[in-house]
Amino acid sequence: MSYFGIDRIFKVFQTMRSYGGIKASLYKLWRMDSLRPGILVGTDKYGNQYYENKSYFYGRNRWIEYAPKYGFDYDGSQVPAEWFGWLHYKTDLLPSQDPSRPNYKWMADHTENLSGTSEQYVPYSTTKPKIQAWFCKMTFFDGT
Amino acid sequence: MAGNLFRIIKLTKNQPGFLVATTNNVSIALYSGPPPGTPPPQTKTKFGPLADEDRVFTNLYGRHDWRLKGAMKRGDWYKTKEILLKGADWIINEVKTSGLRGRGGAGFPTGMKWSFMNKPGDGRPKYLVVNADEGEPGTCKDREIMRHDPHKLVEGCLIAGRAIGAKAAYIYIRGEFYNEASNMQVAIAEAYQAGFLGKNACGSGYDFDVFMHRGAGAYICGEETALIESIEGKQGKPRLKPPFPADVGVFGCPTTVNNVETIAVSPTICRRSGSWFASFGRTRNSGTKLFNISGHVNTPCTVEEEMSIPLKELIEVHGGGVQGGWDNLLAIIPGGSSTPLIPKKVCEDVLMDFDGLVAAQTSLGTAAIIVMNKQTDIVKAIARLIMFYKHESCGQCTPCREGVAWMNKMIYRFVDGNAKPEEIDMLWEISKQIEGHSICALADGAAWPVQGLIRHFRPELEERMRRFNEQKVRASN
Amino acid sequence: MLRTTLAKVLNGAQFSPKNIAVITRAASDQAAKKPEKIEVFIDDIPVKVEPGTTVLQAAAMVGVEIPRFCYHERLAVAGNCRMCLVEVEKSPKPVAACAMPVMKGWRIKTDSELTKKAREGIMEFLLVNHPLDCPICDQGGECDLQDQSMAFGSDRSRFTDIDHSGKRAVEDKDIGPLIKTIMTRCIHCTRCIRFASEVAGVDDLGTTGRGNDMQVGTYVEKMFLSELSGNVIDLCPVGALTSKPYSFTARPWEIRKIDSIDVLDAVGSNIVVSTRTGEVMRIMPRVNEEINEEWLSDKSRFSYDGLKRQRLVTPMLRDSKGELKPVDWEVALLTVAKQLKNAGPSVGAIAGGFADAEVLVAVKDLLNKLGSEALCTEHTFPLDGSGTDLRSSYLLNNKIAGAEEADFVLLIGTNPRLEAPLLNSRLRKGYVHNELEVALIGPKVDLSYKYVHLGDSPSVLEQLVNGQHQISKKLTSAKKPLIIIGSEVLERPDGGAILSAVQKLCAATNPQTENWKVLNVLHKVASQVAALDIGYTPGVDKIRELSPKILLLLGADEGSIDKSDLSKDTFIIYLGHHGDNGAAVADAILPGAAYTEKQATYVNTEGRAQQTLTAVSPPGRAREDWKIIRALSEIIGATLPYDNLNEIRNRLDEVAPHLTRYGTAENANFFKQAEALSKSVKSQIDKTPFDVKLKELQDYFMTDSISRASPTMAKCVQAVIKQKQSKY
Amino acid sequence: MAQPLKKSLKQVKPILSLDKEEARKRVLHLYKAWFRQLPYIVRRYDIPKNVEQCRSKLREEFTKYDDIKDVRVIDMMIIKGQMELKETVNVWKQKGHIMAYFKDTIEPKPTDFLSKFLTSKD
Repeated sequence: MSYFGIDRIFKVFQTMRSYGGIKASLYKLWRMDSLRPGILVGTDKYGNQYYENKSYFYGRNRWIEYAPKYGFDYDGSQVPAEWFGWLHYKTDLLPSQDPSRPNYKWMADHTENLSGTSEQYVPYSTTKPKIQAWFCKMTFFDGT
Repeated sequence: MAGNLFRIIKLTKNQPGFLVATTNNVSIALYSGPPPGTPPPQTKTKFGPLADEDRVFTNLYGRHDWRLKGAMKRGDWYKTKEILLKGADWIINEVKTSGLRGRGGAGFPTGMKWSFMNKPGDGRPKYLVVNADEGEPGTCKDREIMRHDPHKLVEGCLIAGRAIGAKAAYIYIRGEFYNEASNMQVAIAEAYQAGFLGKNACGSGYDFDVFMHRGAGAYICGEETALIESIEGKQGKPRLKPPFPADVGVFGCPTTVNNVETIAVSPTICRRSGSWFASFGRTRNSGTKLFNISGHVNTPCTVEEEMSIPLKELIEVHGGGVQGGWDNLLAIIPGGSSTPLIPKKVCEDVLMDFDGLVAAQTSLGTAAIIVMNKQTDIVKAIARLIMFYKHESCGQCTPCREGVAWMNKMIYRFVDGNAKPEEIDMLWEISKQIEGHSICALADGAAWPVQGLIRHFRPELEERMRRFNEQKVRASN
Repeated sequence: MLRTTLAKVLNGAQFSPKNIAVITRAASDQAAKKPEKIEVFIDDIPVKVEPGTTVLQAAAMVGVEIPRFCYHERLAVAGNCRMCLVEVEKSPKPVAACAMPVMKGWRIKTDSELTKKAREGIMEFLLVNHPLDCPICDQGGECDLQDQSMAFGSDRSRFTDIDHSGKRAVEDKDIGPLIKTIMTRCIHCTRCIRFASEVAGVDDLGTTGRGNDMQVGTYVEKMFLSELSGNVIDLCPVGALTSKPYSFTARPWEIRKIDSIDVLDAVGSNIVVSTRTGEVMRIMPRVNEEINEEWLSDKSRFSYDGLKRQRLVTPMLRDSKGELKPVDWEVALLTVAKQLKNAGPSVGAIAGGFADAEVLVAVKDLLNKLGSEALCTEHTFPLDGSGTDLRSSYLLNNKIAGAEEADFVLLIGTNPRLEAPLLNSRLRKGYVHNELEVALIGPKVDLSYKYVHLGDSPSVLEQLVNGQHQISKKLTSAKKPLIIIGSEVLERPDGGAILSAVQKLCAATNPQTENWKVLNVLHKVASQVAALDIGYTPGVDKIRELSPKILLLLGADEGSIDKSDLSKDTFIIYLGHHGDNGAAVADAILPGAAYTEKQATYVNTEGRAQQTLTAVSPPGRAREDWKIIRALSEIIGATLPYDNLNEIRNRLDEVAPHLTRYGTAENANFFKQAEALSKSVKSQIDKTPFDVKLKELQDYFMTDSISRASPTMAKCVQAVIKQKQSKY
Repeated sequence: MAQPLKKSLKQVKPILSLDKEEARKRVLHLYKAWFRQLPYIVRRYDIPKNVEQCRSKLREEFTKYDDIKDVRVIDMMIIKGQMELKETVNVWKQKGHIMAYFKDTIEPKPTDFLSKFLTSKD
């Protein structure tokens, strides 16, 4: 069977089934440029799903499916720190399985990189301007 | 003199007919003898001790009544009116004849000083200021006069005032002299009551007032211009000269500042003639003088003696000799703390007058002799004097303000020997940098004791430094 | 005390054959009457000098500069630093060159071994207790001690005591918000003390303690507050007194210096503006013997930080909500031009205190082209009699420098100490050195010298005119009488009658000197004389009458006109550099340049035209004032015929030629005619007592839009109030 | 002395052309060479100008110097022009260098008062 590649056709169907039908599969293909069957290993709190398929070659066998809310505006900075290590093969332990991960109350929430958007960080000058301009303090013509 | 010549030249231009007569007159004045005011030539070779009848200050020790009655009994206020009526020129000539030199320390001829005041007036009143701010360590002659013979001073004020044409005299007395100021005030009041002062003083038709001004105890106020400032109510800081007080003095008017002793002897000079006074002492150092002997002598005292008396004789006769004998003598400061000290070998034959002490690289000053025998820590003694000058410096001009404080720091290290031998030369140089660079003479007075010490006791200083360093080396081992 | 002693000393100088050390200008003038010069030799160069010249002055004549710390030519001689010691042949001791008058035939050696040694010694002593903190000292680079120790000091130190007891340290003193003290650096030259007591007339500074513990200070914990206090910073030869606002901001070698003119009062003091990186760092006086000598008043010196705050940097227009919104120049000019076109000839202009002659003439030309004559100045001046047609009736005719020669001065309704501090310093100089007598009609104020207060009632003036007052005789017998009338009393409704009375009074005096002008008017603002010269109508009554549709405010911030005086729909244009009262009521704001940012002409109260130079460029989108008017004129279609500074200066020259003769004060004439015309004034003087706005020091600091914006000036006011509450 | 000097001044060593006519030929030659290359230049450098605009610019660059009469100067400019051409055709230059001929980014200095005022340039 494998000789004729029929198993691959099966696999395609299997994958499409796991995605929930042809329509859903085509949408995924459109969004992510690939269709890959995999095991869902975890979901982070932003809704990103992490998959693994050990049958793929090392380096391609872990991937992320960004949360639907991002639409087509997904990018790598949306991966939170705790999943980053697993996704980039720094560790094989999933965040939930790693006891040595620090978890403190003060740790800030993950923020994605906002460069290029209106909310981007812009450095500002802390030196006083040489000239301080005058701005009108709401004086109406009739003096009120 | 220049004025006379000028007048002659002017006359020749205008009235050639008078030329011969005028020049003749002048030549007569020049060749008929020495001009008035020239002291008689020197004849004496031995000086002192002074005979009792030649003493000016007959109540120096307060054994008699100091008030008007007693003073008149001793001859004060005797024929003062006649002296006044003889006029200013006569008085000045008499003082010039006497060869009296200022008794405050600098020794400027008094007659000449007074004659500066006899220029044609410009409407400003003239003043006589009597410097009774006797603050020099070792000196205590003026206070004796003021507490035991105040009428001599009051009368002297009147006569000196007449000589310079002053309207009033200010006696600036040191703040610490409380009893002396009281006595002076009483004496002035008595003189006023007796009609000797005030309007028509002594019936001579001459108006003269005497005021007392008590200082606040600053040594620098004994400097004449600082004293003037202090009388005016300002900080006692010396003024620049010129203008000299004879031009711009107290309250901007011509002023003569004289020491108490100078003023107090002037009535006697007028009464007993200048040539009598000039008969004491060597030429240019004539007269009698109050000497203060203090320190390591058996009987410290103030005594009136003839000028040019040998120092050794003065100490032996009046001071009762040095404690532990003459051979125990280390050094003597001959004229108050500001004069350089002289070691024993110089003391043997030095004469106590202006010229004699200048020859010994020191100065007569106020004739306050401070005797130090061999028990004295000479470096510490001089250091203490520098500390005094540092404390009394007015702080106005740089060399004195900064230099004396620096010298004080250094010499206190020298006391312990905590210095390098090179620093002795440095101290010498610093004292030379101070001397003669300041507004008044206080800085000079501070520099001289150091110079005297280095001049005569350099081996002593080097020895101390050697010992100190040895000790330090020993301590570090 | 100072006065009597000095006066007597000077008398002595006249009579005594020996010469006197206190050589003031007045004294040397007197000595000049007896010529017969004496010859002395400075380093073998012969020089003939007046008797009474000091060694230092004689050396200066042949170009030999003798080092000095305490000596200052405008202050009394102290002679206490001893730096100027020089050798005189045949004199055993070196003499202090600053105090010693030369004698005939003296051979002075300024370069001999003795002189050099003396200088080196003094330098060493000065440095014994001077801290080695030049790297952090604000005086570094312009320090006399630094320079002279390089030139005359020793090349090595032998201050071994640094290892034992170290140097003296002195606690710093708080003497106000302007002067920073680092008293350890003081070398006790007493220049500041002498300045305070002689020039400023505030005897607050002095020395306490003596010897090495002597300190310069204020005796008690007190601030040194005077309208001239900043000058001690310039006088201090070391870094003991430095400028507080300037401290640690710039170094002298980084600074660019531009000569300019001060406009904060009507005196027109000459200044140097120091700038770095396009920012004004400090303002210092420039020597001009005819105006400010080398002093500068505190407001002129320290209010420069007001130039950096509350600035108008962009054109603004009032939007429909009544809020001023920044706009581009195109929009602003087009909007204003539209309004102007609609208004036709119903246009008025009010010139404020900082308006320069260029913009004044440009506005006048523009309005005339539009058919309007409603050109007014903010400050009133009586129009009765000759009014402003004859210059003689509104100038300080006898000049500022002339004030010190007077022998009797009558001040009417003015407080020169605060209105023109440098004129007052001249009067004080006359008082101290020249036996000047001063009388004042007006509120009793502290003039820093004694004067006869004649009360503040106008009836005194009437009595004087009738010759019935007790002081009348003095006035008529004075050889050099001066009558200085403040512009403030002339702003009263009865100003014409007052001026006419003063004219009569002047006619009654008998000055004995040729070209001596008795009548003097003291203005308070820098623009007034130029505006009147160009032909502006003083006072805003004309605007009130006309109620124009468009009102142009040329930096008019004093609130002389109220919105209630105008009709509701009057469009107000404000052209100026500071957001102040004027900008707040404006419908359109056109940002102009301040006096440090433009090359502009100002005429001071004595009628002297002077020009400021551009020290920094105008901030943001601000432009030079006259260029704004020129641009506006082009958009309206009534183009003014000048494109650059030269062309507008030519136009100025056409209007009034003296406006471009910089540095010279054009004399007024037609005194007789002015007086004759004044007789035609029939109105009566009111009974209201004369008043002045600036009575005490705290009123002085914040008087105009620049000084009101200055934090330093605000601190000064606070300091004065605080000082008032303290027990000293 | 003056005569030989004048002569020597006249008889200078020619650079390329011996007379005016030859120089003129060379100029025209250069012009043609540039003209032919223009379409390729536009394509290779991908400049936002079409061939027509480049031709007018070429003409402008040449006519700019039409008042020059000295043969030696003309020769020198011909050499320079050839160098330019070679550098351009071999793409030794970059896009900016070509666009520099058009001076698109250089604003002309304001000359009248109002534009000077608005641009704050004096």
